[in-house]
Amino acid sequence: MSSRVGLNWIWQSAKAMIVTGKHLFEPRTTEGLRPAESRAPRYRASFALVHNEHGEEACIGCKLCEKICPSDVITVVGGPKELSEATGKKRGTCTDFVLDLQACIICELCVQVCPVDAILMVREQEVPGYSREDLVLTMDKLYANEHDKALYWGSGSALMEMQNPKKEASS
Amino acid sequence: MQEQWVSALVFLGLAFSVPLSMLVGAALVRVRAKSNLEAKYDTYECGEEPDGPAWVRFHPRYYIVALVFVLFDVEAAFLFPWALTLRELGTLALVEMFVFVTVLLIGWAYALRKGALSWQ
Amino acid sequence: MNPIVHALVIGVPLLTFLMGGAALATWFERRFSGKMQTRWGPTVVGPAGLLQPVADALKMMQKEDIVPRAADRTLFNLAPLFPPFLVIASAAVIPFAATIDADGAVKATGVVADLDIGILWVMALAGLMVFPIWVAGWAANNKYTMLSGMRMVAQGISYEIPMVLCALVPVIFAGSLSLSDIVAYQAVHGWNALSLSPSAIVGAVAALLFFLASLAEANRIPFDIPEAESELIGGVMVEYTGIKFGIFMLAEYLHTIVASALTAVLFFGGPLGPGPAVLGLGWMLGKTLVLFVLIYWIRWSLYRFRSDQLMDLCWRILVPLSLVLVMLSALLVAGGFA
Amino acid sequence: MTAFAVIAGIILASGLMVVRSENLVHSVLWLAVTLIATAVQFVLLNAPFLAGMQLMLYTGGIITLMLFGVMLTIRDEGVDIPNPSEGHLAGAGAALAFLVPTLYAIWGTPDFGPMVDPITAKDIGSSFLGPQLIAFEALSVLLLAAMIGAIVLVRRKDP
Amino acid sequence: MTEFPPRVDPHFDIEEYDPEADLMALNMGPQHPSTHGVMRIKLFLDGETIVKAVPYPGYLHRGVEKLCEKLTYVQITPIFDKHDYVAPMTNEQAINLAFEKLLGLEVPLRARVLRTILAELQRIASHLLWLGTFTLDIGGTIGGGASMMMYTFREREMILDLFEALTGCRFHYNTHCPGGNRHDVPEGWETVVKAVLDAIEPRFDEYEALCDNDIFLVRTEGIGVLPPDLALELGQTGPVLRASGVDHDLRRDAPYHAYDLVDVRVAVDDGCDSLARYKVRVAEMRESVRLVRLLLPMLPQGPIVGSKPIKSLIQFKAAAGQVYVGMETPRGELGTYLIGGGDQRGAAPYRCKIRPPSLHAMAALPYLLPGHFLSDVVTVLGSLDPIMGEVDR
Amino acid sequence: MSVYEDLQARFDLPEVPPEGEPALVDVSRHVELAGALKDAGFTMYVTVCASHFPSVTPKVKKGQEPLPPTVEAWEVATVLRRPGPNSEAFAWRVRVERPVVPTLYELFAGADWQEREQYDLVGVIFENHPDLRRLMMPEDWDGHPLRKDYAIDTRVAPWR
Amino acid sequence: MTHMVLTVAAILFALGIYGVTTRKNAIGILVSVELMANAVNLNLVAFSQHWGATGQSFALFAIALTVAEVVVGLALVVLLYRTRKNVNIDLASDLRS
Repeated sequence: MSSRVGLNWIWQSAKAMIVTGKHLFEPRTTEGLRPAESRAPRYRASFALVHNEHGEEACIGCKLCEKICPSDVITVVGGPKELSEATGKKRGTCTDFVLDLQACIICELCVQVCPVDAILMVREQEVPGYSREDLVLTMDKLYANEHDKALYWGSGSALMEMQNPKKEASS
Repeated sequence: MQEQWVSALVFLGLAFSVPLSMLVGAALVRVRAKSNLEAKYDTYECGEEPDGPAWVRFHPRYYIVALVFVLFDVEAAFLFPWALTLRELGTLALVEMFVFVTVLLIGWAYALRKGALSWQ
Repeated sequence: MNPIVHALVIGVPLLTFLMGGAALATWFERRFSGKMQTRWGPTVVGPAGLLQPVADALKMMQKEDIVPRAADRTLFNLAPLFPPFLVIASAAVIPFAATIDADGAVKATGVVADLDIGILWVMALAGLMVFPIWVAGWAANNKYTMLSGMRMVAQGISYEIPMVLCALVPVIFAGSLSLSDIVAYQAVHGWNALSLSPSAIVGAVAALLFFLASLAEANRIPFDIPEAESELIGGVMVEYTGIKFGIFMLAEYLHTIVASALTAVLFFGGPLGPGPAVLGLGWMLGKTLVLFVLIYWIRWSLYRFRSDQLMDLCWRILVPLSLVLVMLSALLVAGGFA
Repeated sequence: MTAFAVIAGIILASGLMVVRSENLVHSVLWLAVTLIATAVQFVLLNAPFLAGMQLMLYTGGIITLMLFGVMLTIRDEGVDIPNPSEGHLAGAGAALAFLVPTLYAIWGTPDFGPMVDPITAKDIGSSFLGPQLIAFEALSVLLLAAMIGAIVLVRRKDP
Repeated sequence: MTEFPPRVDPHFDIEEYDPEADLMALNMGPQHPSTHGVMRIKLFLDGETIVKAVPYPGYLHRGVEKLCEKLTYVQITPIFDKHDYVAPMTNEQAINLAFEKLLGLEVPLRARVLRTILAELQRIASHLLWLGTFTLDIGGTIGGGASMMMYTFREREMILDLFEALTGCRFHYNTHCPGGNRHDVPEGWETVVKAVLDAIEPRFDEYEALCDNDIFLVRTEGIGVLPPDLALELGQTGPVLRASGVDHDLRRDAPYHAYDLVDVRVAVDDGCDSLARYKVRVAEMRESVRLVRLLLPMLPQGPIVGSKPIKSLIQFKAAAGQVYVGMETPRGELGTYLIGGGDQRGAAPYRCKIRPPSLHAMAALPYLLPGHFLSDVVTVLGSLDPIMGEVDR
Repeated sequence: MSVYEDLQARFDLPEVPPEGEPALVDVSRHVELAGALKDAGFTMYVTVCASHFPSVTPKVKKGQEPLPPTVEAWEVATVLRRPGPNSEAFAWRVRVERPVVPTLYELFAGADWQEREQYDLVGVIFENHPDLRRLMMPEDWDGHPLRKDYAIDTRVAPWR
Repeated sequence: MTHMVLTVAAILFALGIYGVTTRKNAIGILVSVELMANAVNLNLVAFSQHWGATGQSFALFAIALTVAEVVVGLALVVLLYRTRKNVNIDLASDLRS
């Protein structure tokens, strides 16, 4: 425990100072709010609800996402079954969909379980808001995100495909 | 020679005006709190209520450091006029000061040997 | 010249230099450490963030003034007045320029008050520095500030000894306490720490120790035990808000500038250098800047000592070593080598 | 003369605060003010070297010691560190009993003439390295004894 | 073997201390810059020497164990990211290992190798952050420590970028699931990993140059000496245990993932002090770089999930029994004592006790601190590397 | 599992541990078993896990006699580990109907905090523990949160 | 001029006497003694104006002596505190019994 300090450190410090001095001539690291383009392709931050290939709102109000959400941030209100014009089949609808980003832990489970690929993640960082309401994604905001922001490719079925590849891909 | 001291005194005044003007300026422009929470005037102790007084009795080692300092301060004080007369008095001054310093170094060695300076 | 006019003519530019230098030092340190750490530092306010110190000062002025309930109100408010005052005052005897007399002798000028006890003036004021800081720590009645204040005094007084003793080396060489005489001596015999004379070896070691002790007096890393924000959260400044906190910070930056200037004068010839005497001011500022950059380079490269190791270093090594240096330089003078 | 009067006023006022202050730390700090003012007085009396010594040794050293002494004997009594005093009448009497004859003696003797040449640090050096050599060397022994004695007294027994 | 000081009694009564001393009770934390989160240590100081230290954790207690009893196996993984917020990847792996053992799931080889690579990368990232904050504690936020922290964070960023490329997130990965991994390796990821490793490896020399001076040595050498027997009794694991001279590493001694495919060289140092912990961690970073280099070519083709991909909340259900599974995270053995819910509770565990290595490291503080100086608190605390999110859960 | 065989006779453990479950040991042999394990090289104190099994009334299936409600019980599982190459963990549990279990503090200093935590969260009292205070919860907290009868369903979302 | 200085010194000394008699705290007494020593120094410097360097070198000695006095005095106070947990000087006087 008795540690006597000598003057060695003066000379040894020169070594440390050379290291720091060398960094004077190294490029600076720039970090900040990176645009979506420079993010990794899989980068996920916020959410969007999408329309399906027929131009209908894809969500069928099945509430799977609401059930699987570990922090209970999704609230889905299912609507009456309607006849789809494009396919001519009956399908569920969703009248309200609220996703509260304040407690969201971006776990992607809602995307994973969605049977109709209705909810996707957005590749753009969520910017801080000025009020708590800014972070509550209502249905309107979620559908707006579909057009306004870059979407992550990983839909529910794409993730399933990745995790359980078809036989010819795995061989 | 007094002239230099007058200059020094004027400069002292100038030097003192710096922090004073900063304090006064800040007193003029700073915000005043609308609400005065009791907790704002609490003593900071990492967010806990202070437990026991801050003005406790300290360890004697601080005092020992201070007194060894005073010893060496006296020595340095006598070294100053000695340094000036060195060229005139020559070897005599050298010998006299060596004796003086040696006696005080005995005290230093004693303090060191007793571990008074090692803080442990 | 009328001494009052003289004091104003030299003192006001000196004060401007010190204050501007301190403001610039904060900017410089942040940019410099930023570059060193591969980040940017302030960039937003003004070109390259140059106006950042102004913004900081304005921000600190506006901050609410909070005095803890348990504090000793009078002393708590008075303590911030003194650190910058003492530091600036100690710059009064430092010569910043040089002229050549009719008979060819170099004479240091640009000094507010060329006192014939110049060194003593600096050392005495440096010795008083610990009190306002101790009082600040005591008056806040907070355990962290109290510990920091005690550390401050213990460290400040301990490192004063090697500092005074090392400052004695040029005094012994020059045979005078006046800083301008020391400069004049160096003009004839070469710089104390950098010349071909045998005394330069002693001078160089003394310069190193003096520089270390000044670092300790100015609470710079690796000696910034009193501030030690990793355990004491900023030391005596914990309870201070707004401009009072700013004044303590200002005093620290001023202290580094004055310490560099003093080292430059005592050991590196101050305003001396090749070229005409008119360049003296430039030389002085250049040397100060080099030492100043060195202080910050050291600061952003090293870790800090522990309080007991600091004391150990001072009392076991620096004090006896500087005493040996004093005696060696006395021998050199008595033997006619210097 | 004005400067002298101002400084003398500061010395005496702060001296009074030293003996009247309720708080021990304040008392010590008032003593520091007295000592610094005395240093300025020394400058006025053409003794700049001694002024420096007064600041460095007296103020720097003794006030540190005093403050540490306070911190070493402090008791947990809340904010104030008490510095009680009593018997003011007796104290004032004793002080006056000294002051009156002294002042009588001072003003009874003729003033010294104008001062001799200003005394530099060099003169002081030659003085104590020359005529007062014995005192000078004896001082080192005294300091040594004081320090060793103090260390022996203060050091806490090893647990 | 060196002589160790006698063991401190953490329940020692301060009234019995030297009656001449006047002790100062100092609260260090909860709002203190160097307590690595929110924690309080009550210190009894004699001057600056610590006489007794009483840590009070719990400021970050979020009741995760209770939460685990409500959530199902599928939902628990993302929750576990937040315990050890410096190394979320290994946290997910630890809980999934326990689930797999309880549920009897097979993990395909590709997922196992990928998990190993991720664990080692996470170890580098975590130790880099530790090195930065440790030197920050010693060197100060306005000193050499800050420089070191910037450098280590720069390198850590590279690894986080790798994770981002793989999982899409820098922190809440949720890339593991019971039975495998959710994200497969993207195109060209292996080459990027190699490039990052090549960039990081020479930096270790720089760190050592910054730390190889007497100031660092005297601040760490002989500080916080934890003898091996005490370390074992306290349940220290990971670098803290190995720095106490115990040659124990679950990666080698009880292999999981794909560690049986490689030969793990365990870094051990019998210095038992803060310096030894520093040395062990730096050696582990180098070893991790080597392991990742070895493992990258071994990544086989094949599925990454053994069971079916997650499609519903109650995917895994009706598991009974009690298991304990430990895994070597950067901080040590992160164990999970899991009691399956059986039929009654469906797909949720009945009781999930997490054994955080940081809590055990923290428990060593009352033994390590007494006798040291106030400044050493941050050194000892930093060298133990506790993560408060994990301590308090 | 050679250690298991050694201890099997001494502590009447089952022939093989039941599938996926640590062996159940009588509470009176708890400290003794820990000591024997420590002597056998299991020197690392890994963890202790207390759990609460409240009294439940089994569901009555059709045509069966209603079963009596189970007795409220506490289980304390302890895990020790032998460090070094081929490290193995040994876990056992004790089941008590009154939440009182002897402490292992004398054998393993690490039991100090771990048992405090279990006391805090589950409410099992460790006898002879030198300093049985709450560890995680505030000192004036009511109840033991990890007991099964402690409500969890409260939806706490103050930000909404 | 010298008269004035001597007067100031005398008053300072009287203040010191007042402090020594009234103070009860041992450190308070020491502080008052310092006032008296300071008055003496002032006197010595005033005399040196007339009699040359001897006065000032004596003042220097006096400062050094005061240092020694304070060092030992405070050490005694600390010791007093240690034995009696109090620095009140009245309590010390019953040491005689």
